[in-house]
Amino acid sequence: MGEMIKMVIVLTILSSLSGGVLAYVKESTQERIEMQVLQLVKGPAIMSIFKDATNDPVADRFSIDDEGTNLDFFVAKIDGKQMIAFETSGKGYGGDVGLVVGIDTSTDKIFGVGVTTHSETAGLGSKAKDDPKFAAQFAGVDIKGPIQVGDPINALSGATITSDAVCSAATDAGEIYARLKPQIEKELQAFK
Amino acid sequence: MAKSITHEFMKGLWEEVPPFRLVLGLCPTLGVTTKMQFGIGMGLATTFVLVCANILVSMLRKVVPAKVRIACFIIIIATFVTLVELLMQAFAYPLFLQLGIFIPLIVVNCIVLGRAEAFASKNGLMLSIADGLGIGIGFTMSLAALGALREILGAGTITLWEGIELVNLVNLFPGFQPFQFMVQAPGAFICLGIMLCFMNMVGNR
Amino acid sequence: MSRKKMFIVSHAPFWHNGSNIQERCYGMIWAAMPAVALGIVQYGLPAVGVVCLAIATAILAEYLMNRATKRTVTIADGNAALLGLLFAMLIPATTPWWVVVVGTLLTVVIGLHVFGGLGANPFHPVAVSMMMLTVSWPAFMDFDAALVNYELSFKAVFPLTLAKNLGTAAVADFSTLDLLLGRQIGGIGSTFGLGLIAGGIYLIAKRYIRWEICLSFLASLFLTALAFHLTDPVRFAGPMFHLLTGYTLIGAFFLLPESASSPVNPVPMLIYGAAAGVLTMLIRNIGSYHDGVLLAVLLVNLVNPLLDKIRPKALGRMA
Amino acid sequence: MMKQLQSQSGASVFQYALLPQSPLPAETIGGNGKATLLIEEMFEKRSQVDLTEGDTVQTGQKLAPFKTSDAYVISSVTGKISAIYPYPGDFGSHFTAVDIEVANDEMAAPIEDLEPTLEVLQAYLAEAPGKPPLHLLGDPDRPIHTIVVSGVDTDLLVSTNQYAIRTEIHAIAKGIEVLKAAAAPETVAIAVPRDLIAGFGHTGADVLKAVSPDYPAAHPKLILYHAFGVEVPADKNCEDMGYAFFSAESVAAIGQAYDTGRLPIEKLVTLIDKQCRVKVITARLGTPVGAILKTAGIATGDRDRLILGGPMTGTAIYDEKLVVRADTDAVMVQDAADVNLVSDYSCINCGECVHVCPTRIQVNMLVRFLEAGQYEDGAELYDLLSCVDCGLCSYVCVARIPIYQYIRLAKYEMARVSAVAEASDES
Repeated sequence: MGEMIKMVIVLTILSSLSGGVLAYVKESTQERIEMQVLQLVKGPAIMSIFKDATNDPVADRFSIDDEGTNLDFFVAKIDGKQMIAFETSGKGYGGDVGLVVGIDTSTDKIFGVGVTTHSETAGLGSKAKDDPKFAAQFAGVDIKGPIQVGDPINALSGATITSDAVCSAATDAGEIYARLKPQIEKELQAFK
Repeated sequence: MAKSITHEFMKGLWEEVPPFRLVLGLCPTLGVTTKMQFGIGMGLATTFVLVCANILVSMLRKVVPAKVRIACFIIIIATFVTLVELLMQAFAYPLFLQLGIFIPLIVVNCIVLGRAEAFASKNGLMLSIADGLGIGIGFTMSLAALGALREILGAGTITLWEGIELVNLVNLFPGFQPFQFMVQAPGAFICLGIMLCFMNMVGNR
Repeated sequence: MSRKKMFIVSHAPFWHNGSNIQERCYGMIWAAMPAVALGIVQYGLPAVGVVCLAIATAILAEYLMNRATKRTVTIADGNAALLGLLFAMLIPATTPWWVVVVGTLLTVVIGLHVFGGLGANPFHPVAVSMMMLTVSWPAFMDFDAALVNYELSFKAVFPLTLAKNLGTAAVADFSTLDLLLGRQIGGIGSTFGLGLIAGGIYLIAKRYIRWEICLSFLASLFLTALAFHLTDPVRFAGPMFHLLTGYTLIGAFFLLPESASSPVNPVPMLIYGAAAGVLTMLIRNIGSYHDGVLLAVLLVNLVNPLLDKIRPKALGRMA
Repeated sequence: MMKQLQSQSGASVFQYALLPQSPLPAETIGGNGKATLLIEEMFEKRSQVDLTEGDTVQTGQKLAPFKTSDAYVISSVTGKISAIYPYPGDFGSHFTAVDIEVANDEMAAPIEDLEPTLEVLQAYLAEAPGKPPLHLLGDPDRPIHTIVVSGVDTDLLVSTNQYAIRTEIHAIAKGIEVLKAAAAPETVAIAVPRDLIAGFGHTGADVLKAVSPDYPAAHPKLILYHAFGVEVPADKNCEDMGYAFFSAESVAAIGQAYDTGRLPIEKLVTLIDKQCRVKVITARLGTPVGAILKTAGIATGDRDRLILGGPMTGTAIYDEKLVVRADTDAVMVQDAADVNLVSDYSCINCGECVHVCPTRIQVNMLVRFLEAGQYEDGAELYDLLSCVDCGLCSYVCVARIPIYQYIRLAKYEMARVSAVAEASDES
């Protein structure tokens, strides 16, 4: 009986210590982690889309509540025009493929896209991120139109599934953009 | 046999180097070694967990009842792994992105649990630290070596840390075409096989 | 009393039908000759260079591995030369020398010797190395890019790429006769349909390969291609086209029936060939690679040990 | 010659050669100078045996010298014993050899009247030419219901039984009569080559079975399977199923003994020369092989192969002094140029052995186990014990692996191990 109690006590103490330590660390690193994610994941993709921005798109951002999820929108100014960018994802070969889609709000056309996170095969699917030619195909495509492999996007050779994932992420972005356009325009006034 | 701290530390570097001699911990060994830097990162994370877990297990070895010792070890290890994961996200986020699922998987790495069960739960604090450190560094070196081999063959570079390239064959020889097969999953098996073969050849002398 | 005579004492049986590995390997090399000859005629000296380099490297690699593993040196049995030749037959004539060398080394060392040498290889060594090269240096394995500088008397586009990207209409001008006569681009020895079929018939007649595997492979490939073609005649090319393009014929007669990696009983042989045929067509028509023969060969090689479990009941084996 | 045999049958499967319809009478050969008789008993020390050097023996005399054992041999010559010594046989068997200097004047040993009973048969005819398996009869634990007189030879080119069934049909009929009287089997069957099936109505056998000319259809298990429709389980023998196989020659020898009242001492031997020409001769048991070859005019040289038995299953011997025994059906000489050697290749999985195997064994898999010494697994998983020892797998092996030798070694080892295990169980 005594051993039983000892087991319970030891396990309880260990578990609660473990929980406490983790909760503290989680709490204290949360903010830093969010910053890291912004800077290191979305940041490069956003900066690659808005190379010529006159402001700092990562800093100038707002968020809109879309059916329960919080979406971050990044605002860039290029040649006096306002652009926005936000992240969507599509189902790839090795998991979700994250995609930042930059949209020119004046023309409703895609300004550029950039892959953020992915776990695609190195050398095949990973080209979606590494090969600028693939991303460049999206520039100028109408955000409303269906964005599919074959037309107007040519698939990466040997990585059909990844190409599909990127296209479906872009299509999703189009739907979200259409749905939230009034709210986006309202928020954009603040950055004029 | 009197156990010396130096001996416990040194054995992990050659005699019992985990992936090649004990053939343990193969999942991360095969999974993350596409670049040397990932191998080093993974090795350091594992070393951290290994040393911390060894310290705690060794300290608590008299307190923990035998029947629930595995459960206790797992709690201890899992705590440190989650800690490493959070810290990595906060301070080495790009590495965390690359290592991905393999960081949480350190929990089930048989090296960590194996050292806790086989060594730390039976030995004193200093010996356990030495053991954890030795095995951890051996593991890191093995992963780094495998990563370097795969990277130099498969990508033509050797990356010590993000942005620090030791060798870049593509720059040295403009016509160099890396053997990309080696950075893919089957290449990992072949490289590991070749390294095991050489380890055995050298070891059997 | 004269000196005692010295007799040779050995075990039964005292007769042997005279077959040996050397004869088999050289037989296969001879069978490959017509196809290689056409490749050399079409692509000239570079093709000769590739073939010679591959064979030489293969023999050297075999010698070094024999020495390294402390075994009898077996370069004379022709197996290494055969592997080098088969490898050279699959690659374009313009392949850079170092790709040929690396590919041949992979064939002999990784494909064959790390598994224990002749007879112990679970996969066809050439298929293994070809897939490694395709993954690593797709640019050199792309026939369109590799053969762009050749002035050929026929359409210099790899038929399977055309069929995959543009559908049936684009390959309409490849007539069956053209394909049979090797009027298509491809590997040095993989395009000459008639030559490969002649070689295959020779091999079957000499019993070096088994007709069950070749025929079931070709038949199932034909039927699968036909089924695809009937479902969508615009997108999927016809069965005769698939039968005579890419690595189909060289796969049927030289890669699939390789003895160590293929089954030995009739029923498993039929399943083995048929599975390879279906897989090839699935990869060609809906997969991402243009030609699926090599992958199909590797996949069925993998299933071979399981197929070998299907066997007749031995005499006297009770339930 | 091998190629010729092959081209005759088309594929790599052999057919047994048939003798011409009226074969030449067998020449009698041998008996000059010396004979060696072998007794199936281990010779450990001199005091064991009643015989000594210098004793005289007579033709037809029964030598049963052991105090502890019934093992015996029938002397085939008259003369003086010159040596008695231990003699190791193949597969770990032991014999006692008795050398006899042959005297010039032959004397036949007197013999009591032979009654057609099992005891008399076993006491006098167990070592008769053809070696009748008389020990199988009369075992209450393993009753024999059918005696099969086999007029076919199990190995290629060997024609001994075929010759016996053609020329000694009356002796065979008498032998069958004796066996029926002594052992009272339910049935006596006679198996003959399919081409010779006409003309065997008067042998006294109840059943006549035709045997296919395809090698190795004459193996007892295969005769049972194809002609009788009985499948013998792999770990059992024909006698376990109630069938005893007697060679035609041995039945003829029994018949001859009862007809003439003398114990038979002459053995039919098929001589196969370097060109694979076949001749059936008779020779006294115990005649050295060298003497037979000399008389028949077959020359031997260094690096030739001298084989007791046929080309597929025989045993190569090292000395011309080895003698003809009751079960030596053939003596074959192979020229040095025709000697094949094995190679050190491993199996290339070509499947030839599997295609040629008459019992459908997966030889390609089996040989992997046997090479590794895993005999038990080989028997359990890949039917080692189904093998009928025909040697065809080795004959067709492209990698020239000594498969048949592996199989024989495996069977021998398994039998030895299980015998040791049984002995230790009993003690």
